Amino acid sequence: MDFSKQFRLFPEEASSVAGRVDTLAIWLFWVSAFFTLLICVLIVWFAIRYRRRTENEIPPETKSHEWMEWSWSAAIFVILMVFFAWGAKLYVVVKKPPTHAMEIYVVGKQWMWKVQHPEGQREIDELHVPVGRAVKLIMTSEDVIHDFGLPDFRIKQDVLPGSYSTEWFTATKPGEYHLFCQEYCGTLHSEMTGKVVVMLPHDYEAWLAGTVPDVSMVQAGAKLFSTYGCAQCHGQLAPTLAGLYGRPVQLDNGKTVVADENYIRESILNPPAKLVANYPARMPSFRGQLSEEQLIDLVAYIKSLGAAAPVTQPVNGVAPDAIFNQPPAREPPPIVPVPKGGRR
Amino acid sequence: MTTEAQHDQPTSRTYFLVLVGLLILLALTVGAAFLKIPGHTWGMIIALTIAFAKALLIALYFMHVKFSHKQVAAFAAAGFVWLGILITLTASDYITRNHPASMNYKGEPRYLQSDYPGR
Amino acid sequence: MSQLTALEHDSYPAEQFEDTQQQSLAATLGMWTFLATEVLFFGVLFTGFYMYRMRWPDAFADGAKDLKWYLGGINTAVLLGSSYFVALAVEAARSGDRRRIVRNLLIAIALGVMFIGIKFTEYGIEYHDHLVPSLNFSSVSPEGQPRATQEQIFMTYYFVMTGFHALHMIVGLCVLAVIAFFARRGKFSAAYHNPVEIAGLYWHFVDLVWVFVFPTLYLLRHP
Amino acid sequence: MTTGTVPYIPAVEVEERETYLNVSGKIRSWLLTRDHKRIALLYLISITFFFFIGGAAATLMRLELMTPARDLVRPETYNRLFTIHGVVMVWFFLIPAVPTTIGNFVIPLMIGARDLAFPRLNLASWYLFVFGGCFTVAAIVLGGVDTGWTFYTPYSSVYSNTNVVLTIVGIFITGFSSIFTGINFIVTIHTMRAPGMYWRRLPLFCWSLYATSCILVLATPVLAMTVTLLAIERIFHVPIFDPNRGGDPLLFQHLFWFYSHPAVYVMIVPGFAVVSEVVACFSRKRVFGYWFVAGSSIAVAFISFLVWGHHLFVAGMSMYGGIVFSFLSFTVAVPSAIKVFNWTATMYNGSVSLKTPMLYALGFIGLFTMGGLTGVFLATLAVDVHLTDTYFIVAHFHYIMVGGMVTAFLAGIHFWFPKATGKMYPEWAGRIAAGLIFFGFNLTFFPQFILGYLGMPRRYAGYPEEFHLLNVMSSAGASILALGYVMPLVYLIWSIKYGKDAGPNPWKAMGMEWTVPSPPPKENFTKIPVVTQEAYAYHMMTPQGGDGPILPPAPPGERVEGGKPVDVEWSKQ
Repeated sequence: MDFSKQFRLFPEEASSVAGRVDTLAIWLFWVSAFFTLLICVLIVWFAIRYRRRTENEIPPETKSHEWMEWSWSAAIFVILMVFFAWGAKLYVVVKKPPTHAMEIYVVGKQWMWKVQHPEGQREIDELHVPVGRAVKLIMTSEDVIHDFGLPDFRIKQDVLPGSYSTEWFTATKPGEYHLFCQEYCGTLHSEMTGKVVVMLPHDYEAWLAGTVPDVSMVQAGAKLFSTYGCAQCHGQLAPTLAGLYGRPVQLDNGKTVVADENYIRESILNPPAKLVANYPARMPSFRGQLSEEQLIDLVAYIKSLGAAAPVTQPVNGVAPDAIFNQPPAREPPPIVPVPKGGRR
Repeated sequence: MTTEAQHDQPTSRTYFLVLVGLLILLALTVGAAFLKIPGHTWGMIIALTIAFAKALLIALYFMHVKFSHKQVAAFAAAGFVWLGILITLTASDYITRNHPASMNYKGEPRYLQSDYPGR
Repeated sequence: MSQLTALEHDSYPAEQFEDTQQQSLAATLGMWTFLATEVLFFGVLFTGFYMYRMRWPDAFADGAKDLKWYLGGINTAVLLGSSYFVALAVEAARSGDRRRIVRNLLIAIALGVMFIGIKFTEYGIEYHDHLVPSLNFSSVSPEGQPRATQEQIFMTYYFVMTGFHALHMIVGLCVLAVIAFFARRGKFSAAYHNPVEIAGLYWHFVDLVWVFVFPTLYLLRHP
Repeated sequence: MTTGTVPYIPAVEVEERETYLNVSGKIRSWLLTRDHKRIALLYLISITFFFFIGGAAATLMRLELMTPARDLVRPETYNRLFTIHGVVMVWFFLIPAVPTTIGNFVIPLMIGARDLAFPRLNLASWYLFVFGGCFTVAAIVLGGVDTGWTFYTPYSSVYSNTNVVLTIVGIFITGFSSIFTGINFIVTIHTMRAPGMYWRRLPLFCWSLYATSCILVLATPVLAMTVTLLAIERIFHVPIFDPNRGGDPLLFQHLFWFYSHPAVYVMIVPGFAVVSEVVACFSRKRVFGYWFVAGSSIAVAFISFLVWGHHLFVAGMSMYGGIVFSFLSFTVAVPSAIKVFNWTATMYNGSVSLKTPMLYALGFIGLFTMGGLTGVFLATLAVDVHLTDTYFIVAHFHYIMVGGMVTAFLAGIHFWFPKATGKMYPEWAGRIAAGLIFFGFNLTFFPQFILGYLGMPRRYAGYPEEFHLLNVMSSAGASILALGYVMPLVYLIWSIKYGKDAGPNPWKAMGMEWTVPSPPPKENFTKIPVVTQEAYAYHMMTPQGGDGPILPPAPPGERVEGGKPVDVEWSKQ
């Protein structure tokens, strides 16, 4: 038994938010400790000071005071609100990924984690990331609810079947950290663990180079795109997908949606009756034909077909043709896109 | 229940008027369903408002809430108030959820199209 | 139930109560508390239904169009009518008019049975239209219109909501029948008619639930 | 001596007197009884049985967790163990514990009634409880169930191949038992109070049980329907929560926690009830801030319905929803704090006697304070993201459930044991058991706070090496705790036969249940008493009091208030 490890009170602070969460938790601890001790000391003190001395002792009557009740209620409320505001503010930071984060896809299934890097590296129950770079995980599940929990980074997020959930972190210390599935998912739930390996940037580059990548996600997606004959329609009979990602899309029923990962996924699995205004509904559903991993390849490919220009105006006033009548993207772009965003 | 309450008891005539009122409301709600009302929210609001009106008539007259002690009214209302809590707070999540029925860039709920395998 | 009522009558007020007023107030409050639980029992279905409706508005609107709104409408009228007659029966009980209790209750029961009959006819039509999830739900309607996958959720809610409502109806019919039987035997009087009122409350409540079920399922026809 | 209505009966005569216990000894008369006191004992026997089933599962789990490896039981067995532990402890012990045993026994006595409003319904509740319990036990015997007590979809509705439906049927039936108990208590407290027992004179025990009943009545149907939907999806394969066909697994979580969070307060508010009585009695003081303690029970019950979303902070719920629910969750801490402060203030300037029930009650205050304050950690959004689904959660809710509720339950059992049986238990044994439980409990669960902050996930059959030491401590504590729980079982049963006679009021407590002989007669009160004073008038006790406090007899003009005669019916409402 390694006793130095056994007597820790805090896990490693290995991400940019870990220290901030710990600070908040330590403040909570001291306030809690103060009140616990206050109550315990009062109880012990009263029990001794006012102990029953004779069996027939009748203590004097005490009146209760409303001002006391109201004032301690108010004091408690104020203290609580400080922590509410602090916690909520930090929660927004923990929840909202920065826009420049590099994106890694995660698929959970009973009972393993499948990780896919944009460059094509696939990992099982392991996640290699560079230190100091914001990483956004786009996660889904093939079966039941899982949870991608990283205690050393102070984050966790349930991974739901049927939709993508996201989680982000910036690792600050090279090393190996626990990855736990933290939502009960069946028989081998307790073995659905892994590790996150945080590496110095050059080590990470070496790791990327050293592992034999399959084709990149974009390439794999492009291959699927042609295998399933998507290009036969998209571009002429169906809207082109170039520049689709991140854009608002005008639908036939007058509604507008933004094409994000979840929208693209839904459009593949549940091709809408009238996806885009002025196009007929002819696309079949691909539910059951594509695995979650193939889906994320396709999503990555469609995302690679040109990043969205910043939207300054709603599309409602713009003719769909102006947005979509572009040459069909029959060929995948030849180069693997460099992950967006810089180092921190 | 008490003797004084007995004096206010509704007569057969009151009951009949209530029934007529209920049937008129029924006709109204069916009629409203066939109007072309823009947006699904308004149709829902109209239908549910009429339903509440009907429920109120039934509770107040047929179920004698109007003629009973106010405690009975409180008991009758409690269930609906709590159902209101359940629906409101659950909807607070569904309306603002990031995925999959999420918001568009203007903060309006996004309506996903359903899956029509036949087309 | 029958034995309980008889016993209640024989020792009225029951031994734990001081007087009849106390017993009657307790019974009324008890029934209303139970009805509050019933509101939430059905409320779960309404909550789920409206959340999913926000999510799949078009599939749910199509679902509403696939139902026969006129059958639902007729059933609403039938049920409101039966509620009216139960109200009359309660009024008769207050004045101790035994024959009027029985007559009104029998009309109410007849209307209730009619409701169940129409409801099951409707189930038959839905089976015929291939609308029953996991049994014969088809993605194409008999008229050749495509149906969304999510319409199955609508139909599931339809069957669960109307099914639980029908279950409550059947229980209510049994209760009314027992009350009518005892009324005929002369168990109730102007001084003792609490069971009639309690049974009436239950029946009106079943009506009240339907008042919400009907527009929710049948009338929200626009996405 | 008391209200002028109940004759004083010296202890010597107790043997010959007819009590609710010896009125008939036949099994049949017990199984068909409508006496709330007998039904309370039937419940007590049943929940004790379930407590030891749940405890056995916990013991096996703690044994498995002695070592990091998964060596004692296989993971699938471990999953069944924690599910059984959760299901049995939550629905078959914690929720019914205080209301159906102590509540059933003392509420009619406290408010001066002959019985609950619906005695037959009360017996039916017990039968439903046992019937539901049979289904759950059958589910365990036929191979168990492995979904966790929370039954999250789609695991429970599509993937698990264990006895989910059978367990759900058991919970559904038991749910109706809870609802009926709740209806019974609400109506009883509204309509059965003795003349003069106005709301402002109602013992705090009844206030808390009233709040509990409101939760039971308004939350339990939601659970019943939610698990029914789950069973329908599982049996008929229709889509309701299944994400593959457009369903949303989070809908289940919303509905489930709309019930289950208030259910947590069903477990703890009756604990408040017991502690208010015990602290007042053993401090010989009126409870400090009566209206605030009473009102905070109601407030807790109400707010408990607004906070369920804090179980979904990382589940994929909307971020805005998370912030709303976090705010609401913080507000529930205020009424809880009011209670703790008021109990402590009650002891001030009192005459404090550390008898066994008081030891438990004081232990409750400390442990509940810790459980509540760690709850504040979990309401704080960013910290919750780190702590949820770890052992921190496990420790937190065991501080509330076990440190709080079970301790309060034992306080109540020891407090009213002399009333129910007419016998005293050995005080030394009670104190040793209380000490063992307090020590064993803290040793078991305090290390789990640290484990949780270190990141050890809950529901894990094995764990990394670095968590070993703290887990060993926890398991060691659990064995002490187990010993502590077996002790009362032994000496209380022993005392029923060999204990000293208690007399009607061994603690010199106020409250109408202490004015009747112990054990009480079948009809509780030969004549319904008239209440003339507040619930905790300890300062009005006579100093030389022979066998108990003296309640002044009712003056004939008592029913006249402010010059106007008070209508008896309205005063009851």
